[in-house]
Amino acid sequence: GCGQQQGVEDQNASKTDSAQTEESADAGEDKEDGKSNFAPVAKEDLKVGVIHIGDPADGSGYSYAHDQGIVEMQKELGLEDSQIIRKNNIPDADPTMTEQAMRECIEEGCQIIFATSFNYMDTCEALAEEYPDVIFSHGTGYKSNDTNFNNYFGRIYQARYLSGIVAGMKTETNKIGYVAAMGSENSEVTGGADAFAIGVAEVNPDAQVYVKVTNSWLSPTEETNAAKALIAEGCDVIGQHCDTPNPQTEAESAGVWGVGYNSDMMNDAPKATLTSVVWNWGVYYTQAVQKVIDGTWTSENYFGGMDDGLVDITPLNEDIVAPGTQEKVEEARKKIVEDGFNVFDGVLETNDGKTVGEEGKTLDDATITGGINWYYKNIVVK
Amino acid sequence: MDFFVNFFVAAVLAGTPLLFGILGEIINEKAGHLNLGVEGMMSIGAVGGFVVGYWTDNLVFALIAAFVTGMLGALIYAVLTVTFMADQNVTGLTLTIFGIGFSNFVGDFVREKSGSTSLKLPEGILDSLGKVEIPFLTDIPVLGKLLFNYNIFVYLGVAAAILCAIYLHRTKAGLNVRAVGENPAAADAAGIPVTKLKYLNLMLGGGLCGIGGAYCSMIICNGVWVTSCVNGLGWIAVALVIFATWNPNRAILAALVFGGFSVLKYYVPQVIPSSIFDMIPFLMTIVVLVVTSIRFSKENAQPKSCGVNYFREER
Amino acid sequence: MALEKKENAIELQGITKTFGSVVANDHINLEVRRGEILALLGENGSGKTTLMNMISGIYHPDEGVIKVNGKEVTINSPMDAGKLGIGMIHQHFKLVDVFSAMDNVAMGMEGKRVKPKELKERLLKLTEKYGLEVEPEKKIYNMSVSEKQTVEILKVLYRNADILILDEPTAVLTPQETKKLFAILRKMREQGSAIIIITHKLNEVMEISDRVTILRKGQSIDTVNTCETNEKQLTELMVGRPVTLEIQRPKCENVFTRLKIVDLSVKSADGTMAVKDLSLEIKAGEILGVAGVAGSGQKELCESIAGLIPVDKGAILHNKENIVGKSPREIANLGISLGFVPEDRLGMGLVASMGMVDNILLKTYDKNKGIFIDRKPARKMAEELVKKLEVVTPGVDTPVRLMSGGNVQKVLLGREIESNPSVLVTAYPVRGLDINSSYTIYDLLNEQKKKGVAVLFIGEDLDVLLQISDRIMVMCHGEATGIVDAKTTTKEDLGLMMAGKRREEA
Amino acid sequence: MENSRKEPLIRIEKRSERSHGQIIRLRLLSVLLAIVAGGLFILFIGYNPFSVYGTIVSGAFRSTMAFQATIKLMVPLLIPALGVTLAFKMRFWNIGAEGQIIMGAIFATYFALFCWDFPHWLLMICMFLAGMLGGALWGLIPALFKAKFDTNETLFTLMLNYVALYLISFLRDGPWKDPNSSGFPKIARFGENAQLDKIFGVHAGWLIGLVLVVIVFIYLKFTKQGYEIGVVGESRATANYAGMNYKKIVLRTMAFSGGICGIAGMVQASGSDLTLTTSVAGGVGFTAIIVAWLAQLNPVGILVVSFLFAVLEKGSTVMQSAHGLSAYSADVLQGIILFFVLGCEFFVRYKFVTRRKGGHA
Ligand SMILES: Nc1ncnc2c1ncn2[C@@H]1O[C@H](COP(=O)(O)OP(=O)(O)OP(=O)(O)O)[C@@H](O)[C@H]1O
Ligand SMILES: Nc1ncnc2c1ncn2[C@@H]1O[C@H](COP(=O)(O)OP(=O)(O)OP(=O)(O)O)[C@@H](O)[C@H]1O
Ligand SMILES: [Mg+2]
Ligand SMILES: [Mg+2]
Repeated sequence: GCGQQQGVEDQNASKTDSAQTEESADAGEDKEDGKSNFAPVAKEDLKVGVIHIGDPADGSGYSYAHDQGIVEMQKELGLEDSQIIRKNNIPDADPTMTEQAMRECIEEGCQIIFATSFNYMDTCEALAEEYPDVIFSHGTGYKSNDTNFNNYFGRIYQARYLSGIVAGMKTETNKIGYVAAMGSENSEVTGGADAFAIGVAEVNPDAQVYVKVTNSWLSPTEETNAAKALIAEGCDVIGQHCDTPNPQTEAESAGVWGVGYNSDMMNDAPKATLTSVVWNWGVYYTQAVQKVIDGTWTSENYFGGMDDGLVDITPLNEDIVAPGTQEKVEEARKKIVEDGFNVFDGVLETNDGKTVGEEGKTLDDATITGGINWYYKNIVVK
Repeated sequence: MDFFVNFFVAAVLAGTPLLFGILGEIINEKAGHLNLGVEGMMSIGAVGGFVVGYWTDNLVFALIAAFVTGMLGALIYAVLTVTFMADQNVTGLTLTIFGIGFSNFVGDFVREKSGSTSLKLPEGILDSLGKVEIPFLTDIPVLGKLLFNYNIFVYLGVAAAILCAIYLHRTKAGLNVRAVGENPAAADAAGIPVTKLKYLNLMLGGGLCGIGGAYCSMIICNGVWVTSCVNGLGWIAVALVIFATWNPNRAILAALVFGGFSVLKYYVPQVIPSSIFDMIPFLMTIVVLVVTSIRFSKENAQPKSCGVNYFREER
Repeated sequence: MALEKKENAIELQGITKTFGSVVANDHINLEVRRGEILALLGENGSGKTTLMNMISGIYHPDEGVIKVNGKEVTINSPMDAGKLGIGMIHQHFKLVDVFSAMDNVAMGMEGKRVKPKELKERLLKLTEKYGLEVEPEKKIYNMSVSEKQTVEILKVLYRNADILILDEPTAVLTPQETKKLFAILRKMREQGSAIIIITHKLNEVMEISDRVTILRKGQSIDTVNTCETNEKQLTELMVGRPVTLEIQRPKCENVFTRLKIVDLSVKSADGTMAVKDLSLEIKAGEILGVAGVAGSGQKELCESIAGLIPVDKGAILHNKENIVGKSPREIANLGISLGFVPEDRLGMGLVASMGMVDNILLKTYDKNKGIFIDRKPARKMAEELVKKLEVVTPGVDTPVRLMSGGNVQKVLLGREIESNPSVLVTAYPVRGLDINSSYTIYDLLNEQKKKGVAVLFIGEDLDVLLQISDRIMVMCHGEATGIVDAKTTTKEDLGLMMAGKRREEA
Repeated sequence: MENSRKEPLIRIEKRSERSHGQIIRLRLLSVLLAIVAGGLFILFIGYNPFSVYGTIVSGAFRSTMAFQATIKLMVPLLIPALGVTLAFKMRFWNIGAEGQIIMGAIFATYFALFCWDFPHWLLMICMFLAGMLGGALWGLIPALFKAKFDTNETLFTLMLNYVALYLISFLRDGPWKDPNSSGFPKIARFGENAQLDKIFGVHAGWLIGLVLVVIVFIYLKFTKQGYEIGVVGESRATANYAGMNYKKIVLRTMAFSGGICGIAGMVQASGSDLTLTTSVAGGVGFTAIIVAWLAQLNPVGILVVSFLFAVLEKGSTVMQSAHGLSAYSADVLQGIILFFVLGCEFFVRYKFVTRRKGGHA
């Protein structure tokens, strides 16, 4: 189950305000009463470990986005460079390397370790048991324990929904491509595609979203090939949920448009990228590390959204977005942040003629993070 | 029809980096060296071509640089295996480790120096990387799009394959190289400068691999530097040499078939699991390998001295 | 031979070459004139090949001067040698198997590429001129040994080499083929070429050469005119002491049939019938010689007796036990002790990269029980062999690859003899060996005969066969054209039978 | 005319056999030279070689935990290197260790996933034998074709690596997918019962490796089968001549070679990864070949070389966080060091001769 954190104060406030956050009610299990097991740590003595799946220096990608968050946290809290222990290029499919990297962080005295990729999860769980004094904060997974192991993730689908609106407005062929790293059984990817498609449908009921699956989080060749195939099929906007900017650059070289992911891909494809779906991990990292300093860290899970500023889309590429896009986006943003719209609200039709959800309700977080294996009605998978 | 054209075009594009790799390895093997360092040489060429393209904004310079850096990678291999007579398999494996590391290292370094978060080739060179339209030919319906609407690398690749075939089978130098690969002692006794030819051909092969690498960094990644952009294509090229039965002309076919396989899943509905699908080309390669060994064709087989270093005073 | 013989094509002065601690050539002087054939004679390991390899650019001398056509030169590679008009035919063919004869000739040629059609014409013209037989487009892997030899000669002729070196060219040729080769050499001599030929066969030296240079232990001992010398003198010069050139033929005692071969038919590797309906008895205490043109089925006969290749039809009875269809291991397990010295010593009989000890183990390692190998007895035997047969080797663990051919043969034969065989099959046991080593081998074989071993001796030199054998079987195209008594047969008779004329048993 | 041709400035000559001591000294020197060359590289990219090398060494040895990690890195190099050694002794160029490791891991994982309720020791034995079987099967396939059709084994085994790799993805995405992973394609982590026991804080793989060193050493040196491998490797005809069954020996040896690699896969999955993933081999199959070769196919040498490799690898990861040197520079450093060691091997058998002063020009 996923703990959910709501109504957290503005991130700047959390710096001074060490008040405990409220626990959300709908999360499956109840955590302890919220008292921290950890003593405060003097800021100078703090060491933070970060496990990256790739190389943050590798522009624009997933690790880059996470590392930007770490850098932001470091700046906000005024930590020295030497207080951040980075372990780069740790493949998350390799538990041995993962474990070694984490142990090295522990060896170097880290009080908290951020493990940024899904498959680090089981190793985190095991090491959390072995080292009760070290905090393991794991991104994008679903496991946690009562003491020193939590999970953090975000409602990226909210931002994808916005980006869908941008794409739906732009398309001329009414065919929108989407390069997906994983197949339908992967809830994170599929939910994201659905949110994107819902956004598209919102502004352009005639448009369809074509999904191609690469079966790899990061593969330059596969992502290019998938984008190429989509463009060949007539798609003129290419969205993506994968780690290289290749779908965007492919769109640019084919003279079509796209929606980037992870960080602002305008750097890579300025003539094609309409906007990018991005993570601002600094929001979470800053408050988590602050709590470690204050001695208030608890193992509650974090599931931030657009209201926190954890997820967002980058400012629109004014030169190329369709006229009126900005207004539509602002409208939708307001709907999410202020009116409590949660994208997967009410009854949703799937592309195989079934429906999910109930009128007047929204999908619960457990389903969103782990249970979406259907495609929205305007999605075409070939 | 449209579908077929699109698929064919994608297959050609996916096959092109492989084509260079296969050609490079064929030339290497024809000179008697089973070089497992193709992945490394391609990686070195990828970064060499990219960085020079980035600095000079000139495709010709970038191509030359890719060729030259690929050649330099091969030179390391040549010095070790030809002059120092180190084991070919081990040297090739080491070259791969080194080449990938070197490529990523330099890419990082240049990016850091550039001060931006990502490295993108400048406009000028990007334009020249686009499709090259050939007057009249490109305008032929269907055929034009099928055959004459590619980036410069594709034409270069096909030309390179044909030139390699002519070189190996129609020229004096080619005859000598093949002699070296089959039986260096006989070649030596016939007055062929074995060492010189080995160096030259290993480096020529390395240069071709380098161009293949540049394809990865410049075309596949559309001019944005992506770490480890060769990503295993070099290894596949080594395998496809079998498929091409050591014949540069057939390398075109091998690259096309394999390129087609690697993109097919994006063009047809997936009925079998993608992992099984990805496995098929390797199974096919095994079948080709076995069939050629059963047919016992002496000509379409690996050159005999492959893997064995030559020293004149050895018995 | 009307040309003036004064001009030296090659002159070597004080050539020295060492390999580590071994002095292979020690200040050797040698000269070859235009229009003459010089034979180079010496025991195994006396430095002949090394010296020739320096002329042809394979090795580089440590010291000394090489003059070609009177001018001092440095030869760094076979290419340099080629440019100087030097061509060498190496003992082991230097040909590319998958190439045609044409391509083998064309490879490495200087100058512009010759179109295949024109090349073919040129080659055919050349073959006509010298009376050679070769199909320019035939692949080497489809060629017989003598065809390959012809291609080697063609290579040299095509390059207009006027200084020709041949290293043991006749070792693998039949007498007829040798005759043809000599005819070509004479023709070249007439045209003013200088030729150096290495051979261990003294009759050939006498037949073909004008002068003979003798090497001993890396030094040039003497040069004599062929017409002023004889085989005995040459041998003495070579060995350094007087030797008798007589082969003993001890009397046979207690002769009885040990191996009986009935209607044996065997296919060769390429599927043709190599041995046809051959019947034969090999008796204990005698040496049965086998004569025949190379490739008449001798190899297959030996290998089928040894259990190495499948038999098509017929039986091989060892004391009434049929060993057809049994593997070497099974034959040995029957208690039959079969010694086999194959033609290809390093390719079949021995493991080139292993030392004497491990090679001695080759056929017996499986005898003792358990999974472990016991090297102690083998080591002892190796040391004994070194003493008994005067094997020259740095140590019993030195790879046999590094030994000279004669010593390799001693190791092989020694091992087979030490296994106390009841039948000993030897294929060309003295091929490539110098006179001295050859006689050692003959003595060893006679010793076996005296011990009651049935010896099958496949030979090529008819004189030797007539001297050492008790009976001789002649083979032609896989059939036995006759089995004759060696004491009452002549070389001419054998020659006729080798050509296919049948003769009833003596 | 050709008199102007000069002797080359430098040429290669064979040298007389070197003594054992000389060879060892030469190898040490080559390592030293390699370290110096690597140091120049470090200097070139703007770091202090001494402190970087210091970090590498301390990174591998600085604490019990670090040392344990080093040993953990050594195991998957050591065991497959022993495996390929058997094949290499037979001149069977098995570069399929990668695939054989994977198959070993797959077979062992079957028991971990579906027979997890066996008693622990029984389960361990089953997994061990299954791992061996998986690797052996993967080694047997190319051996079969080699023995029957003389199919090139270098390329065959290379292909099988890919097939094995995709087999894992197939199992991961389908039949063996962790039902509790909310759709993420992964195979479940092994239960406690299916995990290899630890000895001195490191999974028992190191002990298995050490035992294998002894076994392989004795096997090659003192057994009949080890002797047969050498003969078969030299020449098929000789093996037949000696009454050996060529096919049987090739198949048997490759079964052992693959089997040992398979053990490495089992050890890696159940001792280190604690699950089955596509990176269970992760390139060690290739590195192991380098290790085996640098150790001259000597099992004891393999132990030493794989340990040094592990030190370098473990140390490099620390170098990254301590000096901010990218992981890639560690690869470059490793490449440079290997190049030098490979090059220096030359001097064991050959020497360079420079043109003599009085050389005739
Ligand atoms: N490549 C080499 N490496 C080391 N030693 C060698 C080499 N070649 C020759 N030798 C040494 O030189 C000596 C002469 O060898 P060489 O081959 O010239 O003899 P040879 O006269 O040709 O003998 P044969 O009559 O048997 O052909 C040998 O005893 C050997 O020790
Ligand atoms: N490459 C080499 N390495 C080491 N020793 C060699 C080499 N080549 C030749 N020799 C040495 O040269 C000597 C003679 O060699 P060579 O091949 O001429 O012998 P051989 O008696 O002529 O054999 P064969 O009669 O079969 O030709 C041997 O003692 C051998 O040790
Ligand atoms: Mg000789
Ligand atoms: Mg000889």
